Amino acid sequence: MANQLVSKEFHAPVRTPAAEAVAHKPTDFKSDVKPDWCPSCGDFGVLAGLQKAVSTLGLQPKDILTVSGIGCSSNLPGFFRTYGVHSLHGRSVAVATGAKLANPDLTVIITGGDGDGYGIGLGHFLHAVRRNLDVTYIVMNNQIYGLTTGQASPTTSVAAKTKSTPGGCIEGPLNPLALAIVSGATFVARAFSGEPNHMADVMAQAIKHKGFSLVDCFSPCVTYNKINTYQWFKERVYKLEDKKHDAADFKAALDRAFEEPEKIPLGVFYKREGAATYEDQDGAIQKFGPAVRQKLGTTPEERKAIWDSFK
Amino acid sequence: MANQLVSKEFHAPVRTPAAEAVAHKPTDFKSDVKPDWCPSCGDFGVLAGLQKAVSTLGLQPKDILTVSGIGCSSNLPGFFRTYGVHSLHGRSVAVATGAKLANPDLTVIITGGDGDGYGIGLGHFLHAVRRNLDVTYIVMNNQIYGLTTGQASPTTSVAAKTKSTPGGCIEGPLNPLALAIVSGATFVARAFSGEPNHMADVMAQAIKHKGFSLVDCFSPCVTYNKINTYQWFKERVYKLEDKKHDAADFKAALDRAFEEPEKIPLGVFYKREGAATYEDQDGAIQKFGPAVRQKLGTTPEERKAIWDSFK
Amino acid sequence: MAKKNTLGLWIGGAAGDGNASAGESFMQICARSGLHSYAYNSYQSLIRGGHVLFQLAISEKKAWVHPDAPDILIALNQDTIERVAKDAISAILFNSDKIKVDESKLKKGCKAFGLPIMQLAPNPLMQNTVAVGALIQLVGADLGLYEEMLRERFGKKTKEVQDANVAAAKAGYDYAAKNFGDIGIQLPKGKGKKAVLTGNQAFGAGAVVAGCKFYSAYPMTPASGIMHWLAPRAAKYGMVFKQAEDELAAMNMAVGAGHAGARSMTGTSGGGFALMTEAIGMAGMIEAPVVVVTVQRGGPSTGLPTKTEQGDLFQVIGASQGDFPKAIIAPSTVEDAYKTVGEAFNLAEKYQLPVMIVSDLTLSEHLETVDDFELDMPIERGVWATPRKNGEAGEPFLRYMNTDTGVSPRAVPGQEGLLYVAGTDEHDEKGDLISDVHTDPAKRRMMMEKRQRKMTFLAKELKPTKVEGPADADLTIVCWGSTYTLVRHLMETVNAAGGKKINILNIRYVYPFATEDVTAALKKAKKVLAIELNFTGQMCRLIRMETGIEIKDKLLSYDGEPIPVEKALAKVQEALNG
Amino acid sequence: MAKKNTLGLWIGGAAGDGNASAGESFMQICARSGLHSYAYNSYQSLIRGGHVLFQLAISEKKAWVHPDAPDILIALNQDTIERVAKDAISAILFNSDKIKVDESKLKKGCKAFGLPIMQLAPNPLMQNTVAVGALIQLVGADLGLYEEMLRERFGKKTKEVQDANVAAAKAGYDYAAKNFGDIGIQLPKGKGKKAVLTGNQAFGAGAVVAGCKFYSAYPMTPASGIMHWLAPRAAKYGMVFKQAEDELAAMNMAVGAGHAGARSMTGTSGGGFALMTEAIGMAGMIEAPVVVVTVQRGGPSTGLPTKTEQGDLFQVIGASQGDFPKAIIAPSTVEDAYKTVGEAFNLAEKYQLPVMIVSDLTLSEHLETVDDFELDMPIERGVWATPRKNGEAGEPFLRYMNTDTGVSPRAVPGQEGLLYVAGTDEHDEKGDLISDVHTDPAKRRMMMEKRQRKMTFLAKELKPTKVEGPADADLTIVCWGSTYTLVRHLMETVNAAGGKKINILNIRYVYPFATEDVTAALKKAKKVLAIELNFTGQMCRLIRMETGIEIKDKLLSYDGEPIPVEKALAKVQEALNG
Ligand SMILES: Cc1ncc(C[n+]2csc(CCOP(=O)(O)OP(=O)(O)O)c2C)c(N)n1
Ligand SMILES: Cc1ncc(C[n+]2csc(CCOP(=O)(O)OP(=O)(O)O)c2C)c(N)n1
Ligand code: SF4
Ligand code: SF4
Ligand SMILES: [Mg+2]
Ligand SMILES: [Mg+2]
Repeated sequence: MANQLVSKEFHAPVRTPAAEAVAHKPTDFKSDVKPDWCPSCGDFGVLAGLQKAVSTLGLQPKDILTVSGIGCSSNLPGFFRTYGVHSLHGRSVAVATGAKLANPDLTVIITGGDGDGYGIGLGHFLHAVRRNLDVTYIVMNNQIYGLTTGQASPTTSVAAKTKSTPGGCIEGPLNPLALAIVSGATFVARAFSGEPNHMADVMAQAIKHKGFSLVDCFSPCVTYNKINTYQWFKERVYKLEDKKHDAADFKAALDRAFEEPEKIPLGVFYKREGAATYEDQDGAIQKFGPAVRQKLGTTPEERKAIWDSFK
Repeated sequence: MANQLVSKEFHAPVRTPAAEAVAHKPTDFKSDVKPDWCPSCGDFGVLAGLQKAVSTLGLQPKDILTVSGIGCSSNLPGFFRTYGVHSLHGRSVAVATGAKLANPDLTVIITGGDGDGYGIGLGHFLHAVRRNLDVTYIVMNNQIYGLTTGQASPTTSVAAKTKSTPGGCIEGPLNPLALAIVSGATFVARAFSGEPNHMADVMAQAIKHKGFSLVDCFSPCVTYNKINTYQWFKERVYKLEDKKHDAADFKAALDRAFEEPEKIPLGVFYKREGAATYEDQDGAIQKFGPAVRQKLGTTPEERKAIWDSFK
Repeated sequence: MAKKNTLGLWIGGAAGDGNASAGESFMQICARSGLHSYAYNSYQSLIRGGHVLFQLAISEKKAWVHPDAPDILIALNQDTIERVAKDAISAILFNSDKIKVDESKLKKGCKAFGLPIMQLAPNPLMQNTVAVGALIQLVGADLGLYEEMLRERFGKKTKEVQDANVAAAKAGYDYAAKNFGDIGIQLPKGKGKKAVLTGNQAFGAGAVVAGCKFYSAYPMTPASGIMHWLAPRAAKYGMVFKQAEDELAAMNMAVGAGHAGARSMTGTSGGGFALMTEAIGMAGMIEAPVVVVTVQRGGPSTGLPTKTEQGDLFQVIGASQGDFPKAIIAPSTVEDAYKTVGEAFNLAEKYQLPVMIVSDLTLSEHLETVDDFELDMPIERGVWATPRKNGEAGEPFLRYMNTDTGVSPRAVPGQEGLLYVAGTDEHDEKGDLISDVHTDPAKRRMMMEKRQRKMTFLAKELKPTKVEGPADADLTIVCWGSTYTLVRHLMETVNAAGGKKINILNIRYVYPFATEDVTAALKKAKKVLAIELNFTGQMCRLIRMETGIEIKDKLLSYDGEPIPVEKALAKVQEALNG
Repeated sequence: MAKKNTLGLWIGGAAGDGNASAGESFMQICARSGLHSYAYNSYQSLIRGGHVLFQLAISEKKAWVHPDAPDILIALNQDTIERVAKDAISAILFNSDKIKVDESKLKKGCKAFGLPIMQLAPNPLMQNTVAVGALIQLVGADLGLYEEMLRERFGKKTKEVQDANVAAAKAGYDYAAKNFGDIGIQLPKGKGKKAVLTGNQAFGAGAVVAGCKFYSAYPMTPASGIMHWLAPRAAKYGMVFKQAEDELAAMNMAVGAGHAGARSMTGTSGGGFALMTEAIGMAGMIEAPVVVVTVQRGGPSTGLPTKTEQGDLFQVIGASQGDFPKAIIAPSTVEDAYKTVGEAFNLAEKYQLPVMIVSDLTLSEHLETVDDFELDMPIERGVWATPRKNGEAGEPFLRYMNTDTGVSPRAVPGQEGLLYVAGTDEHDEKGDLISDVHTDPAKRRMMMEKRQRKMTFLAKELKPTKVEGPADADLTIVCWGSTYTLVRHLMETVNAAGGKKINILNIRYVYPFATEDVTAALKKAKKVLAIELNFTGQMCRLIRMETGIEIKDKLLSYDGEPIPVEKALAKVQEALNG
């Protein structure tokens, strides 16, 4: 306990100004817990991409809060050397929203799975999108429920056999990119664990973007999804950058979102700059800055004014 | 209790075949409870539209199950002479799904508000859409929380002042039509209480449609929404039928969904025929018909087979 | 004969008629002239129509209940006459342009005072103002204060509108003076001005003063009042107010904000609380401070959204799976509501756990005058880890360090050198999951014991649960929540009468339970009667679980209404004499 | 010396090594030769790696627990050797190609039997098959049955694959016969074949036989086993199986299906159950029959997803706001699990209410042999309203008619002449809301009383709660859920020893509680010891609430593991002699 001093006083967190930022290598964002994913799980690639992205952006581990739900993919914060919350299945976005509004100085990254974010968490996801909160949502979309050993997820393709659809899936998959775009997302992208450098680059753009950013990552589950394998994706993916896609074009973005499954675009589908974020419009934050840095307690005058208002 | 006989035996419900159907006037679908909505509330129009629609389609009250959540709009089943469930806030779609899968012979109509369906119930709504369950969802969208006396809803427009946004709403509204379309809905339409005949017609088409149908109804809250009034809509609405809109065209449908708020199209935005419904693909229903009509109990042989499978 | 110096007033009409606001204005006037009052508004789950009845008691000494029957009834519609004219004692005020009163159906001595609104005001919508003017005359209240109030209320309107209203009030006053006889009531003048507020407003104001910086909620009767009071005021006090998309989000946001270091709170009612329970368990597990207010209403399920009940006790006790540390407090009065928020935040932060405040519709929505009291509250945030320059750290930071008290020094995201992951899976002192380690029963036990140990220390710092009233009373009445004010009224009434005496055991701490105090009090009691608003006697069941003592004599009410004083008095007499 | 005729077997490896399936095969062989067995598989919340330990007891008489220590350990990786080799009594079987055993660290007399897998099988993945072959030889089991089983298991594969596996088993057998000495164990031959299944499979099979036609669920350990068993079988029995988007949907769908007239069920664990609570209240209010299975795991919050606990008792009791009729049953054994589903459906339909079945990870996931019993279950659906031609109806249909039993004849959508709306707001007998009627306390009371009255009649038809074992025992052990099997084992062990005797009070009915039976049993007990798997002694608390009796002596365990027999025995001896 030598280094662990106790204090009666709260030392409010302060974001390190860019000028004082210390450079961190991607490996500086490795925690001392060894990832327990199955060998070759796509989530390794996502973790590596994220570590590279935050390193490239020159972020400090202490200024990042990574919030996940529950699932194989949601174990990520444990392996990522930043502050983290490994919250409840489907609730990462809501927890992250509270944390971001309490301390908008944090770089908030939400990570999780397709079941977590597009299944049980679908409502929170889309409501966060329309708020344009300045957070980045990274979904490890393996089109399956991994941790619960292989049931259909909301992105499982039609006819796929899983533990819960032994006769083949009879529900259409959701299109998360299109959902985000039509709900007013200001940054919507897709990456693939099989393209690690591209993934890191897209993630860096997403984190840098001011406003809600979604990076849907194809992150193959090698154990339970025998359809959407690395090979399957490799045969289909291409990069939007190579196709002169205009990410400012709302309609073009939607069109691209509906290209799959024959051809699967990777990269930034849609991006809108300059939209005000939720935090930028909240009265309390604008007047007083981050809640977490305010002094608590009221003055006698304030208390009297409140009480008098009832008289 | 003269007319209320008790039976130890269950007389399973049977849908009246079209040939034996008795004609019902719209007024036959009036229950003996007087609607308690505020005078001029848009929901009166929706109720009238619905009564006319089911009358036109020659449906029998007993073959209809109307399921709502909680809200002013969700009081509708009490005034609509059919079977009804006035369920929980945000859960109408899930309750209706269970009922429909237990008895696919029922015409299932889901009714409720924008808060109920697009706020707390957003996830269930979109998951039902992708299932293409053969139900009709009628949303009385008044862009406000009526029953709880006027807070912002997910369709409240930016800058609108409500009890929960006294400084003006800072969240973007959701676009329910676009959400339904990109999630694979096979019938997506909009109506307006100020256009009662058109509304009844659209509802009839929706109910007739085999698959998930959404009718988003502008149903002004005269008490708490002073922006989106009858007058406001009257100045903006036009009918898609008048514009040669091709409801089979996915992209055109999305374009129309994004026309508002300057111009607000009414009518059928999108329609796709021939898609298999969820019920049509469920193994149990296909083999044995409606669960509710099956005889319960297993044969000794069946029981033995089950038990032997563990040996 | 001396005039009566208290007033029971009912104002009846339909939703939308504005009777509550007329009643509140009158209540405010009386409060400004130093009188006490207590009001309960009975309304329904609908926006227009129905029957709304505002029930107000005014007196010089503290009023604890609304009146069973009114001295004066103001009827804003015919329906009110049909329903409750028979209950009025002294007079009925009504718009004689549209309402008929059959005097033969009134109580003996009750007078029907018609107000010809069309003659007295330019607009029939001003009928309330005219009626309040007349009322002021009848009971000898201060018309000047009403004028002041009307000018405040219509402050944003034109001078003409203000003048018209003031004139209408005056017209009512004058008409009464000229046409209505004396009814034997004269309200006294009290001292100073008194605050008038609801329990929900007290929760809101308490949150501001307690340093709450984040309030997330989803509208739900009867908790929305907290939101409605805070929404327009939050920014002024640096509080982020966030309407969430549902209660799942409201609660999870509050946990996120609490985890990040802001004092955070959410509020709801039973149906919404059900949706919050999973995240309450999360707060227990990741040791995030958070305060949840749940306001009970008539159940089960959607039930009676605008009616009162105390039926959610076990829902709150049983919130979320597994054993985890938490606190549950049930305040009883408006002042208590205010203070409970401060206490809740201190417990939440010092012990790093969720604190639930259980209110009920009556407490949350009734209006009450409150004498001035010390508004300041101590803010105790517990122990913090000291930030350290990253390089310095010779060993990992143990966010969940196993300490003597179970409380581990806290850290929040953004602090230097205290990186950790807060996980809902079982974890070790550092925060690393142990759910994927083979089997580490020893570590698991240590972490469970560490968390639960906090309860021992928390329990020690709670205020004692004491019997109120004469120690040697013949009957001890057990109650909780808003029912306390009824029992307080009963005690004052019965004990003032001189005969047998009663005292009160009000249960404020639901969890941890004050087992020793309650056991001692119940053992000492000569007779015990429990009064609560639910079917199964939930508090009695809890008491039996915690003390083994069964309370047999109960007044249980579950019809959605507060218990009438008469009915409660009869039961008390029966218990005293039985 | 006579050979030992029981076997304790452990198979250890990493997730993905297939030790559970090797263990299950061996268990199956023994069951087919008429022996009893009980197995518990200890695993973690991860997909590959970690340490999985399958723990199996085999004997001629009914086995109630898995063994504290193994006669034989099969180690599939080095890690298993490091962790548990020291616990093995007679022998360790391991792949000598890759695993090293330091014999000096073994128990005295324990032999290390290395299997050179590369020599014995064409593929190292067949190590499990070789090991089971060797095991069969060591304990004198029937290799022919294993061959039969392998051919079944690889039934869909080519003949070559089948042959290769059979050959590998034989090679292991022969190698053991030639190289390993006798270890003094000879399994007997029992009679007939026995069924081997988990509690979850029993819930699934029970649901099929009970006429369940709708199962909706969202995956969650340790309840997913029900889904996994039903998903591929449901259609065959006319059951709609629906994976929902979350537990809110799963529960609300089940209520919708129950309302529509299908027997419907859902299953989950604590975190998911939290999300279901609101709709459980709905079922209570609209009087829709529905069955909910909740399988407890290590809590709080996400907790220990793959570990066992009994910590959700109050979560289930407190599910949803307000007072409403419901039933809660906690089965204890696999056979009980099967039968409980049938009982639950009958109660749900006869009394039109939600019935919750509380299981725990151990009960739901452990494998047990079950002797044949009567599989048929009576199906009782309660009273129905008789459909009537629309015109005939002289008066409205009273779906919620106030009857002597509180049970109102039921109707479902689609029936002729019985139109009604089922509402979660309080309603009258017809179903019309009374939440927007001014104040109708009388009607409200009637409806509350009508619903709650059902509980009186339901309680009367529950089976008596009886003490099991000698009536004059020196110690009564109170338990619930899967802990019963441990206690049963303790009773058989202790009572067989001749000295002091114990008996069992297993609490199966949580709600309504068997207050009279339990009170009588506890009053009659000489000494009482409670054993349960949670921190706060939840069942003891419930018992105190319901009977006033405090159980002081408790063995509470909350480390995620079933209580070892040794530890429990020690506590029992202490209680007996203390
Ligand atoms: C409320 C709740 N329901 C269910 C679960 C069980 N559960 C854990 S992870 C998971 C799904 C994981 O799928 P996904 O989010 O796609 O993550 P993956 O494992 O595929 O990375 C589920 C259903 C839970 N923990 N909580
Ligand atoms: C779980 C839950 N949360 C909150 C409420 C309170 N509530 C009742 S109606 C309503 C909103 C209604 O809005 P909407 O669905 O748009 O219907 P409207 O009244 O506008 O027709 C809310 C929040 C509730 N009944 N249940
Ligand atoms: S189960 Fe799938 S998602 Fe989970 S760790 Fe293994 S490969 Fe990755
Ligand atoms: S409040 Fe609005 S939505 Fe509700 S009944 Fe009145 S007008 Fe209609
Ligand atoms: Mg997944
Ligand atoms: Mg609305």
